[in-house]
Amino acid sequence: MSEEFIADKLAKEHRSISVAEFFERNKHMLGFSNNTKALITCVREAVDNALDACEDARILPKIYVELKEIDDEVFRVIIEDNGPGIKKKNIPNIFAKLLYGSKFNLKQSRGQQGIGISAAVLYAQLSTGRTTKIYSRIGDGKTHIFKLRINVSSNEPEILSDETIKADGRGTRIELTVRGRYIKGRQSIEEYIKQTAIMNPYAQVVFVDPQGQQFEFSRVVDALPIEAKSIKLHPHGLEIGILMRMLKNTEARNLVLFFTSEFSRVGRNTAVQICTKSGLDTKMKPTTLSRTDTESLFKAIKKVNIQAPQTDCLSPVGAEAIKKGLKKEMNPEFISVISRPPAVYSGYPFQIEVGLGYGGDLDKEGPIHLIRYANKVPLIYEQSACSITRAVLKSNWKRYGIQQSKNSFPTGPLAVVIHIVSVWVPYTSEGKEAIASYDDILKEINLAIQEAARKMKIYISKKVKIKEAEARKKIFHIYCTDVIDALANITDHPRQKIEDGFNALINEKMKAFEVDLTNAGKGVEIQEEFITGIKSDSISNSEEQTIDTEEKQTEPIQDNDEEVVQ
Amino acid sequence: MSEEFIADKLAKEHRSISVAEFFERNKHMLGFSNNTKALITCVREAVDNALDACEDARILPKIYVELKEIDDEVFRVIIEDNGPGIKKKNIPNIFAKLLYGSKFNLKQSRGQQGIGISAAVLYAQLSTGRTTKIYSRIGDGKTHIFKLRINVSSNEPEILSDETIKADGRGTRIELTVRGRYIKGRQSIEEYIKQTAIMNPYAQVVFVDPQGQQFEFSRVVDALPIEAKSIKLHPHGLEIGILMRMLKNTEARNLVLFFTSEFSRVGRNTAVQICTKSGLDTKMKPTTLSRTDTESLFKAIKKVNIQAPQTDCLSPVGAEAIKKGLKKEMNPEFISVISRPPAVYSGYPFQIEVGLGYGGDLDKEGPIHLIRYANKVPLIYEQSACSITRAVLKSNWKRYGIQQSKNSFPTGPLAVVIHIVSVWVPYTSEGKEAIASYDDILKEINLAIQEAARKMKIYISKKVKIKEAEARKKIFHIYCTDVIDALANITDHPRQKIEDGFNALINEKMKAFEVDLTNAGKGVEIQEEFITGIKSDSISNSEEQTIDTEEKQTEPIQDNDEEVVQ
Amino acid sequence: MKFETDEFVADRIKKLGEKVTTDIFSSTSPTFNLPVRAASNIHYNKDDGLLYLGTNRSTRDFFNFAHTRKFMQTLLVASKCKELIENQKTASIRELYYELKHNIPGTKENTFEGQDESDPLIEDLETMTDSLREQLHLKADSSGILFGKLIIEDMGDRIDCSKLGKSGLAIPSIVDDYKFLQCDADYVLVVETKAMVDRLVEEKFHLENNAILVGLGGQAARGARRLIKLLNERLKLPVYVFTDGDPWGYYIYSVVKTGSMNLAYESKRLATPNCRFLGMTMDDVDNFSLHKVTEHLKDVDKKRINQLLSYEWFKKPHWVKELKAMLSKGIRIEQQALASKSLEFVAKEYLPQKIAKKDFID
Amino acid sequence: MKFETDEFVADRIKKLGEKVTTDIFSSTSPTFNLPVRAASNIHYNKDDGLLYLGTNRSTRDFFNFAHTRKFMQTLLVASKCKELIENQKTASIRELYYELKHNIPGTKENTFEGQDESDPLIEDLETMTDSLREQLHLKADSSGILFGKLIIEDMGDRIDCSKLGKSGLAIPSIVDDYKFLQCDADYVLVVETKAMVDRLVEEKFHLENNAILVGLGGQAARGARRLIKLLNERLKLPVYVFTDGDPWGYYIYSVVKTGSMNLAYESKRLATPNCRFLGMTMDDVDNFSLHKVTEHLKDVDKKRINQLLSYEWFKKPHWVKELKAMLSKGIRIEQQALASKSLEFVAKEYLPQKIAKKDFID
Repeated sequence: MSEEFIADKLAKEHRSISVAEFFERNKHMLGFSNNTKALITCVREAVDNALDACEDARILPKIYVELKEIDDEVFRVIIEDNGPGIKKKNIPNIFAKLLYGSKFNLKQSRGQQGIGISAAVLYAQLSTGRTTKIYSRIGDGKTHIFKLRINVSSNEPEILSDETIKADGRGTRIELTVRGRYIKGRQSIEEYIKQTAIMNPYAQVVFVDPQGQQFEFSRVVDALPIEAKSIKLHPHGLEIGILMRMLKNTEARNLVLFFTSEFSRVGRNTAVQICTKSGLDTKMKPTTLSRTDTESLFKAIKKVNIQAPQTDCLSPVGAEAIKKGLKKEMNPEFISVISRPPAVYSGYPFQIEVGLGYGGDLDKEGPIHLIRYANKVPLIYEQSACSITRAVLKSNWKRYGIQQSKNSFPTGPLAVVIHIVSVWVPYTSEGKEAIASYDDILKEINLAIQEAARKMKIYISKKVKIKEAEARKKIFHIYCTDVIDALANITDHPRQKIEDGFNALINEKMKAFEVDLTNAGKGVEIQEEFITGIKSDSISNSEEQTIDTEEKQTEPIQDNDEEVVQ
Repeated sequence: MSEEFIADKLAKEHRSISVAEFFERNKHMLGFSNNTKALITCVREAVDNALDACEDARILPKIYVELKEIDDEVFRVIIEDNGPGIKKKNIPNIFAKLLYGSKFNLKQSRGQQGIGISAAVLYAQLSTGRTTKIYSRIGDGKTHIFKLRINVSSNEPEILSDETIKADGRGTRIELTVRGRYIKGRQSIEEYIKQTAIMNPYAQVVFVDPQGQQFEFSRVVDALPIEAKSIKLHPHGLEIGILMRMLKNTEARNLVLFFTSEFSRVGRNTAVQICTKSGLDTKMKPTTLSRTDTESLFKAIKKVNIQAPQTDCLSPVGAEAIKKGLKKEMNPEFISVISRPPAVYSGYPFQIEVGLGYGGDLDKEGPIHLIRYANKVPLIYEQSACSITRAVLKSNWKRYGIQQSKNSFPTGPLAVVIHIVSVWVPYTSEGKEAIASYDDILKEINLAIQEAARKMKIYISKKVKIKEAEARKKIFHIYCTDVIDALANITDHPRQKIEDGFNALINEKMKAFEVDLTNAGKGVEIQEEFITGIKSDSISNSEEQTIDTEEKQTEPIQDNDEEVVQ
Repeated sequence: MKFETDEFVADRIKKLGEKVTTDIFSSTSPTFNLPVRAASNIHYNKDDGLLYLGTNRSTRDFFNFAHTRKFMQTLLVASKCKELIENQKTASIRELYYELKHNIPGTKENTFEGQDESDPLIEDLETMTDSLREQLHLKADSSGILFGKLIIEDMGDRIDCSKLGKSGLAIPSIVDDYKFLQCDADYVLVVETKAMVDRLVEEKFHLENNAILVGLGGQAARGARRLIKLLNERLKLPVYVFTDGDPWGYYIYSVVKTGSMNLAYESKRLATPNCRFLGMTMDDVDNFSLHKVTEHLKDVDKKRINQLLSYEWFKKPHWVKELKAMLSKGIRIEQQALASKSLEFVAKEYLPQKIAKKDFID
Repeated sequence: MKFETDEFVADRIKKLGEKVTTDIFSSTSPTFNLPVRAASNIHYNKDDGLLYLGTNRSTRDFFNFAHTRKFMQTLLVASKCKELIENQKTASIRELYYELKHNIPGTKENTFEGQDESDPLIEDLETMTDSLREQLHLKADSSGILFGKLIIEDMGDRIDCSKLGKSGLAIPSIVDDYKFLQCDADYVLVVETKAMVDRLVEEKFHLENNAILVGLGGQAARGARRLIKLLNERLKLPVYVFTDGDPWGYYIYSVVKTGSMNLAYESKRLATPNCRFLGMTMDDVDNFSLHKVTEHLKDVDKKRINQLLSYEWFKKPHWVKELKAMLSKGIRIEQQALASKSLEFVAKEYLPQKIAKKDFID
């Protein structure tokens, strides 16, 4: 009896907690592990939401971000957009209930978890006790103003006030009060916004920092990227547990209808094939399948050849737009951007875009500037854990004229931006900061880097050649005097005669070199050529102009750089 | 009107999802990011639960773990314990509802999140579609057998069958079917169980691997560690959001009662002091405080000196038990364990235990064997992100006779086990694999390493000395012949006379060295001395026996190792 | 100083200049054409046992950006050598460097930044004018010492090399002008280390055995090599070489005998192809019981042995056997290890015995 | 070979042995007591301008594990030196090593594994017996060359050093037995590089200026240092030192003048405290317009300069000024850089001018 007592006693202590309470205790899981990171996470969630809202509504985004330090390490965070606004009745749930949102379907968007902005609200009330204020205008001449908090025990919104005033226009504004620390530098909010501006050049962003200084990130592209469409699940991205639930919940009367209606890329023929392979009748009612039936079906799906998922669900930024973004924010002298065609990993479509910016305003010293993006959002933390970083490290940058020690970060005036878009970005962890290593993804990143770097190499070689040609000009004049003196001493010719002869010869030769130089000089305009998208044929042609050749003997015991004639 | 339409349209797409669905989509957040890690996570969650249950019920644990590969990369995972069992009515919720459990109070236990075992059940049904089988006996002669799954949409248990049979005894058994990959080596299940056995030497663990091979990890300590008590929150670990909720929900009639009843270490005086500092009336009803009142109160708490939290809530393993665990699993020749007194970070009590095992069966080559523990659970992944690892890297191991290149992992036959126990272990991320860097924690780890390593150094020096003494024995005989020849050549003494005299002298000196050697020889038993816990005084004494002294001149331009006499 | 070759060499230098001016006046790129001095262009001639440069040639072109500076430097060296010859002066190669070093107007550059820039050009000029460095009035670093029954006339002085006590004659860089007035020696013994020469002088080996001792002090300097050649050629003295029993000693022998790779174009004038190797050998270790005083081969020794094995002029059965024995035993033996028997041993037993038995390697 | 000191030195060695046997027979640990030869125990005596060993002594104890091997080796060296003296032989220090090297029975060890084990023990024995290495019948490596109006008797040979052409006298390791038969020279010019001596000989500087030229070839060997000392002491010739204008050249001067740190216990017998430094100096660079042919200081040069500045015997105002000028200009100047003026310049202008003006540093 005493034994039973133990289990009884222990039983009493069991209880259930809400998801809000769980994340309140585990706020590090959502990016609030310290004051610095928490502040940037709040800004990020709100900006992501704003950009997503504008894009969904096909509105060119205009975002206002402001930070005020209202107490020691306490910040008011204000983000306002010109998006569609939010219907009054949805406002409390969207901002003050975890796991509520618009983002649970298979569609490329910045948020994937449906948890970001309400997590920021949760963090605000936990760290400062303050409520969050929401302003929303949907264009009906009214502005709805809510003061909200989350009831942690129930994960339900608590409305502290709800006011409506007259106002024109459209958009959403959020005011959070959070504990945080504002820093400058590599992992700062300023840097995050700058990086956002590069990959979202169709957005106008204004940022007012805690000192009141205003930064404008202008719009340089006047069209939104193509719209991302929702798609249905592709059978190759399916897990058996999901299949079971779909079979149970479907309204389809038989298996063929089930497959053709619930999945992407499954036509009647494919559906029949799956049924045949699994030994099930095509007319079976999905809800009646046993567990073993389901397992057979699942195995059959993996064996049947199914067309790759359609890719109109992807909304890449595009080479031209990325060029403009890089140009305005980093001002390199040369830019090369590759937007790869869509590809597929585990049944999910994705696409890689790589931009390289070289020279210009970029730091000549130190490691290159790597910026990683997923669905247009810069990834700020966990760089070393990210497969994008790994792909950059493993690339042979030396081959492209960039210094690199083995397996370490290249150095030089280079910015590398790498963007993955996908309906389902495979992050390694909850922080949404590092991309997991899928072979298909790594391969695409490598191809894009190679393609972009080849173009850059041509530019760098050309630049080196121009420098050389200019140096050459001087060299002959520098060395001829001593040669003439020596010849006058060795031979019986008068010095003046030798000098005149030599100068005539040099002038003649120089003319030939001038021509070379002019040709090489064309390279000076390459920057513009690339930026305006001229074909690379004309460039690889001019690369073949070799100006002088040097051959080295093997095994030299003396230096011996002359050309060898047998 | 078209504008409003956008917001309307977008609004329709909003919906709420359950926490189960959230984690189904984000299974990497809970340790199921790949097949290898998923398998080990399932075993770990079940074993942690089993050990916690036994300890809560004060039962010496006996755990059975079995893995069977029933299909390609599909495993049946069976974990059975001799714990108290679970009351029938609680079984479905405990195993098939996320965020339900006994672990939400402030108490040292292996699980902290109340999410582990049901996450394993969720992963099982997602990856294989299979239900999970639970057997529970609470000692009333009955065994309850449940087949369970989680309804993902509602996060509620679904009971597929529920059977009761007769059976004696007590305990819980779980059978999961999961997709997974079984590996050998450093991050394997076998290694995890071995490491568990080191820090839980009072548990008996039997493990049957997928090949059917059985491993026994025996019980070498017959008493459980002292019981961990629940404590109330200490005011220094408080966040303002929590304070607001506590004020709102408390039954205390006034602020003084609120503080004294809801917090740890707050007496009447302290409570009054807090109220005074915050300018609030001690008699105020907690539920009536305004936001600004609460903020004042919160600031006042941080300013008032409050006694450190009580530490009987901690249940360290203890130096003796760790020694026995290390001895049985690693069999080093020397062990030194330090169990530091409890300390506090951010209002949470914690305690550090460090064990060093040297020599014996340990690898002479390669990096040392570092094993990290939190609340008796080995931490397998994310070693490099962990502050324990950082503390080990920063320690000056050379000083203690262990080879180490600057800031890298030491090498040699050394096992380092480091254990942190706390009511709230500060993990860096959701994976429960790496400890965050708190200065207070780092300091304690460093102190413990230093203390343990100092003892080890004495042992290593002693060992070196014994070897030297043995070499010495031979040396004099080796070199005396040449000395005698030379002396016979230089002086007028007959060779025989010198030889006899020298041999007599050597024999005499050797006797003195024999004595030294015998003394030094005591070191051979040090292993036992330390392991059976003899005081270190006797050892540091013998360390001071210097057998010969060498003094180096500064700035030697010639070698010059003779003793200097002015 | 004046040499017989002066006129010929000065003319060669002038021709070189004429070639360049002709290029200039005919509006073609001024170039030099010169033999390649790389390992790939060095050949061993089995017939006369000497190393020669092959026929590969390269072109140095003023208008090839990569050659311009070196082109200028080559002419500066040629011009200075012509001056030295005309003024009857000689200069060390370091002096030459300093004489030619000056700032190039309008730049921060010097005509030469270091001696490593001028030294190879001297070798180029030697090959292009087909003359010895010494004939260009340039001196290499000298080293080497001589004892023995030989009377030399040097700059008008009569030097009796058997009357120089234990001090000896320092061998200068230029010896072509030596006149051998009288020689009562039977052979020349070339010795790797000066310390071993000291030992032999202390034991009066040179006087008792009618030997001319030439101490090298490591690798043979050009002056010493030329002197050995002259003693062999003019006085018809046989030459025996006595070095350490290791790849470094053997290579010293091969340089004296065959010529060096660096100066392959001068083998004819510097090498003594009929000289013989006396020791130390691996057989010596066994025959004279020297096992205890051998030294272990280091990695660098082994590497050098394998290099020698790859050279054509070491591909003679006895040398291959010798080098392979060294590798398989893992040892080398020094001249001075003979002291372990007794100090006199080398002079009283080892050398007389080896020479009497004609126990030489070719 | 026989020296006057032989009896005295042999007796000192015997006393050393007696000390040890006495220890043994009286059942105490056998020990040697010897001066510490470390920088910390080297002192500069301002009065006579020499380096000396201080009074710090250390004890070498057979029964101290760390000393046992070295104790044995010390006695082996002592024993062999006694033998050399008795047999009237001399040996190079490498020969000594080989003579003493043998396997220790029952081990894989040798009595000496390398010459680096025996060399320091020779120095120990020198200090313990208060005698020069040469008096122990040991020879150091020799190097150095001599020209000039000096007639020497060496081993019974009469050598006229003005009649050695451009070859010259090689200076041996042991010169104490030289007899100076006749000297028509006015001073001794010690020259750092042999190439510079060649230049001066070509210009007949020694004959026209009545100078004895001593070429060192880098750091001065013991034989050359002793010879300079003897020329100064016995023939009362002033000594001028002519080195490169860099810390390495200046240290060569200081060793000739003051003694070396390694051999501080022999300064009295090897150093020539009244010699003078002639050049090159930083002032020379300005006075003779040599800016174009200076070389840039490397890090290792700068480090060495700072070391010299820390030595007491360099703490004289003119040396501090000189070294600091070098640092601040960041340059050094070589002897042979004078060739940039003309080859004759050093012999016809630089040296005569400096000597006439007595433009020396002390």
